Amino acid sequence: MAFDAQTATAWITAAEAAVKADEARLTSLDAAIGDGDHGANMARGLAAALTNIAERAPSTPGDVLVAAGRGIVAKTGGASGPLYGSAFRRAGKALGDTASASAEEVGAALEAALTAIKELGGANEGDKTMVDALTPAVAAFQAVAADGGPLAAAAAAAADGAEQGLAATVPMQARKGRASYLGPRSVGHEDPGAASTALILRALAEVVQ
Amino acid sequence: MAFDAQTATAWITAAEAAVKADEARLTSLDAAIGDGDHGANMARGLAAALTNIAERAPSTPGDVLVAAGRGIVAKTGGASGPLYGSAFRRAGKALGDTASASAEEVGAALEAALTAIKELGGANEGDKTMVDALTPAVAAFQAVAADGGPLAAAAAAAADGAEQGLAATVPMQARKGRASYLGPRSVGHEDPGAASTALILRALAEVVQ
Amino acid sequence: MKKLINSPDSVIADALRGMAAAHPSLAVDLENRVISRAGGATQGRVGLVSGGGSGHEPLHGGYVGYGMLSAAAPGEVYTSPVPDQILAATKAADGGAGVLHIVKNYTGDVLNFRMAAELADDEDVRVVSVVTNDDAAVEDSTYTAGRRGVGGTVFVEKIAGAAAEEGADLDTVAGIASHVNEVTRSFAIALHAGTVPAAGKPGFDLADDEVELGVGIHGEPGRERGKMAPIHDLVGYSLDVIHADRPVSGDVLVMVNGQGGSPLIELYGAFAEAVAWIEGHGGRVARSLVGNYITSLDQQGFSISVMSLDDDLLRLWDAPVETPALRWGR
Amino acid sequence: MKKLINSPDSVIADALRGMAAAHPSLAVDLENRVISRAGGATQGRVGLVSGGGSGHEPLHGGYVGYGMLSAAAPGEVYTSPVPDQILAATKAADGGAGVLHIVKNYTGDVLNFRMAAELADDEDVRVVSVVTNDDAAVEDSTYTAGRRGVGGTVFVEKIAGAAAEEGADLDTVAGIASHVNEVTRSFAIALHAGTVPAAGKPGFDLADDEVELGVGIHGEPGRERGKMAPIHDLVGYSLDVIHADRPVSGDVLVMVNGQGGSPLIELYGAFAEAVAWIEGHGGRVARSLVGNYITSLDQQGFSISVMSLDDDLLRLWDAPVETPALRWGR
Ligand SMILES: Nc1ncnc2c1ncn2[C@@H]1O[C@H](COP(=O)(O)OP(=O)(O)O)[C@@H](O)[C@H]1O
Ligand SMILES: Nc1ncnc2c1ncn2[C@@H]1O[C@H](COP(=O)(O)OP(=O)(O)O)[C@@H](O)[C@H]1O
Ligand SMILES: [Mg+2]
Ligand SMILES: [Mg+2]
Ligand SMILES: [Mg+2]
Ligand SMILES: [Mg+2]
Repeated sequence: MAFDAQTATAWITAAEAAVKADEARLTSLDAAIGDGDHGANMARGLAAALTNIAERAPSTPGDVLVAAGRGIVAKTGGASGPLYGSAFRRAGKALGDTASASAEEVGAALEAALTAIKELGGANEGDKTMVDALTPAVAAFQAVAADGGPLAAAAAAAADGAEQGLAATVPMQARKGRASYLGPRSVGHEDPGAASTALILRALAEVVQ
Repeated sequence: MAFDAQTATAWITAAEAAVKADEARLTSLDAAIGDGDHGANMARGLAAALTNIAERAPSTPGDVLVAAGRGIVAKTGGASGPLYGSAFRRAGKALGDTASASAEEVGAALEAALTAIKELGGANEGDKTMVDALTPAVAAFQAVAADGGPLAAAAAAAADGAEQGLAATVPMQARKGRASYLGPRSVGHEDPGAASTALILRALAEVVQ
Repeated sequence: MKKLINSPDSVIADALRGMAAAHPSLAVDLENRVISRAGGATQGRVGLVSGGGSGHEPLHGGYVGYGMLSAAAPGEVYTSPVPDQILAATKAADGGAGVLHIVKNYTGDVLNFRMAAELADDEDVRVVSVVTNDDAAVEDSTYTAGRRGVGGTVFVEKIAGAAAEEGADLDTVAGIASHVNEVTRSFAIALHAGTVPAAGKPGFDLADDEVELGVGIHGEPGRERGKMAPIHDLVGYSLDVIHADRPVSGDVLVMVNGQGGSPLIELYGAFAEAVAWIEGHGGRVARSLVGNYITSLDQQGFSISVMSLDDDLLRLWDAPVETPALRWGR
Repeated sequence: MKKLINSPDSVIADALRGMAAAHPSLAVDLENRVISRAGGATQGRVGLVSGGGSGHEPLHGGYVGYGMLSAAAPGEVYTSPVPDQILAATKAADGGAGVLHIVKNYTGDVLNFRMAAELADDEDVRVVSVVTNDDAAVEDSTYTAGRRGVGGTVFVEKIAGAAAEEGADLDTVAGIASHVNEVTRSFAIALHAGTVPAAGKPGFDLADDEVELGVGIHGEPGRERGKMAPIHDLVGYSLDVIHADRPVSGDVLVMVNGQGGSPLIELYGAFAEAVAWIEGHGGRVARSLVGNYITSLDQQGFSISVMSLDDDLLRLWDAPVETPALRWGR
């Protein structure tokens, strides 16, 4: 399966649905170590992404992701708005104007997303953020793609990687975002941003399956 | 037993102890149909009565009750402060400067107290106030005293009368005081002021027993 | 019960110490429990005294200052002050032109203020009393102690205070105070009762889907229990009661008041509904207050007070006021 | 959850309608969610913009007006505003002398304000940002996102606003804002968490004898849980933390702030304890605020902010201010 504008749109649509379905869980993760708005933020942000895509009707997968990112930045607020917004925008830009991206190109786009988040937020692996889900996801995706594996297999590996990364955030002490204010009390909980990253990558895997 | 300054002082002392012991009950009666302060008010007021008696060291029972009344007015606040304060003051004045009052004289003093409360507060029997406890108490006291009964018997009858009067307030709808704001919702509860009146008269019965 | 207090017994004394330290414009007599203006009574001006149980802050102490009260007598929590205390406030307020007592209609307040007025008379201070009773939730009949004085008291204190500051004589100031009370109606709904420190638990219990309709300011139950509803409906219910009692029309002053435990963001939302309701009924909200002005400890809920405005009342409302809780024009 | 709202989705929109109706001195752009001065930006003066999640009322919209903010951008509840919105506020604040962004130190606020500043730069509006981070509860290290901006933000807005009104240029105003932030420390304790409307339940649960020590302003848990204690001890604990971080001495400005659900009578009691503590440590409370100035919805608890005063800061603090929530001198 190719990653074209339609697939990219289907991805954002599926991600929005997944986040909406799990909004309460994301919120309660955030209530435990943050301020309890991550579910609402992501639901609002991805809905805005869809609206923006619908309004612009982009014809390339890159433009779909740029439109999604702009929608997210414009409506989400909070830490996740700029971070996810920039991530999608940079991923879209990385795809250039190709009408249909290969697995390797999608892998490069995901890597660009990760770089955007790290640059903007200054977080590294181990800081208990979305970076901890996205880093292993990107690595797993690229490993499959580098071996010539198909998009579906790469995306499935990425989703698994993100979920493992999410699980790995539980014992971490947060060093970025609101959870860092809790110091040692942040230990023992999943990071909400890592949880939404896992949902978004699982949505990709399901869409390209 | 005669009603002299020492007995009068013992009465106020016993009343204070009784109210203090039952402060929480008076408060919760008041919370149900009023504002939840009657226990604290009565405890503060009777403590002030005792202080005032101790300071003035009155030598007649009349002066003891006047001192109690002044102490109550000066420190209680709320509806019960002026009402009980005037009641004790008028009862004391009614005793004149006798050193030792007879049962009939004490009965007249209690009637003066009732009159003071009715004049000041404008309540009648059936309005669900302390008047509903004091009215049958005074009647019972005077009936025994008129028959030449001793102070102890009269006071015991008064205490019984007050307790019956208290019980009779349960089905009443309040027409005076805060409880009247509740309209029909005031039905089904004892009136807190009637409850404190019953305590005070029971204290008298025990002291002169 | 968790409260920011040392002990239930020390609440008033501690709060008065705090008020004294926070507001150099106030003189706080900790022994007599009287809050008055630091500069003393204004000679030749009518003095205004109010008071009542504590727990309604900023009422009344927070309204002592230029253009409003001369002195306040705070009682125990939800308990009217005592006569000697009110007398001391009256003397602190006396500038030789007599003193107005602004008394909320509760048996305890009325009786204690009446006793204080008699004591003042003994000391040759002329006192006139105005009893506020603006609560539309209570039937004003021989079957009740009459209507309660609630939010309208804030309007009475502000407007009568402005008249006194202008130099009106005692009877005139009292007349204006009565008039304000007459053209004001209030209604309140609670979501969760406040807790009297000495009692240690809320005045009443409500289920998650219940509200208490027509409550007063003392954590007492209301006339009936209702179902929780959107603020649009709760405000509509309140204004329907007010309107049925005294039609809301023309230019009005509206206060949407918090009971102490409801956040400002909710009060603004309630005010938006009130404005929509009033405009929908042909009235106009010419002036307003939104915030915690007459509270019931930490009770959650709101009250609405509506006063009909005329040119005189508007001028007196707009006149400068400088108190801890209400301040404009200087 | 019971709240005076129509629905969790409409809270901000409803509150903004209410603010617009309540305060003729404000211009409220309901679509862009920008609160600015009705008279527009003052030409030739530096504009001040702040913003952040809603739920902290009166912060920030209640501080828009003469001598304080030029415009505010309220986000969703506890969620920073978005770049376009901040840009709109920035344009509303621009009087040609540049705009100061006052940003509380949270990742979301910092990132969204940064993006807005870039957008403003594209439109040739000069923006300088000051990030407030006065919360002594949080370690300022590479192991955290840094300290949170809390109560000190109110001081920054007031004092920088006075400097701007005096005609100071953008760098000077920014310098003063940074200085205020540097000489201010805050600490907060909660008794009961507030409830985010969309979440429907309190941010954390506490037993009847527990308090949350070192909380922020978003219903987030604090650094540790402690035992409930008299207010004397809770205030002492708070001031010990502040003092250990930055010694409390000389003349200070003190704010005892309520978190939204604690009544004023308790805040005055807390303030009395703060004054006693500070005087016992040789300091002097020269100026103060006691009340709900930066809240966390209906959360119960308090915060204390202490700022070192010098002559300049005192003059700027005393300068006239005319906003819905802070007003004196005019
Ligand atoms: N500096 C950062 N870098 C990367 N991710 C971050 C950073 N700060 C926060 N996050 C992520 O954002 C998530 C919280 O997002 P959200 O709750 O929507 O915003 P906010 O913290 O402003 O309320 C965290 O769980 C974390 O994964
Ligand atoms: N007008 C009245 N006449 C007689 N008794 C009254 C009157 N009003 C109130 N009371 C009595 O006072 C009691 C309440 O006293 P208390 O709670 O101390 O004062 P408050 O009502 O001011 O809080 C009532 O239970 C009732 O018995
Ligand atoms: Mg969050
Ligand atoms: Mg009572
Ligand atoms: Mg009372
Ligand atoms: Mg947030």
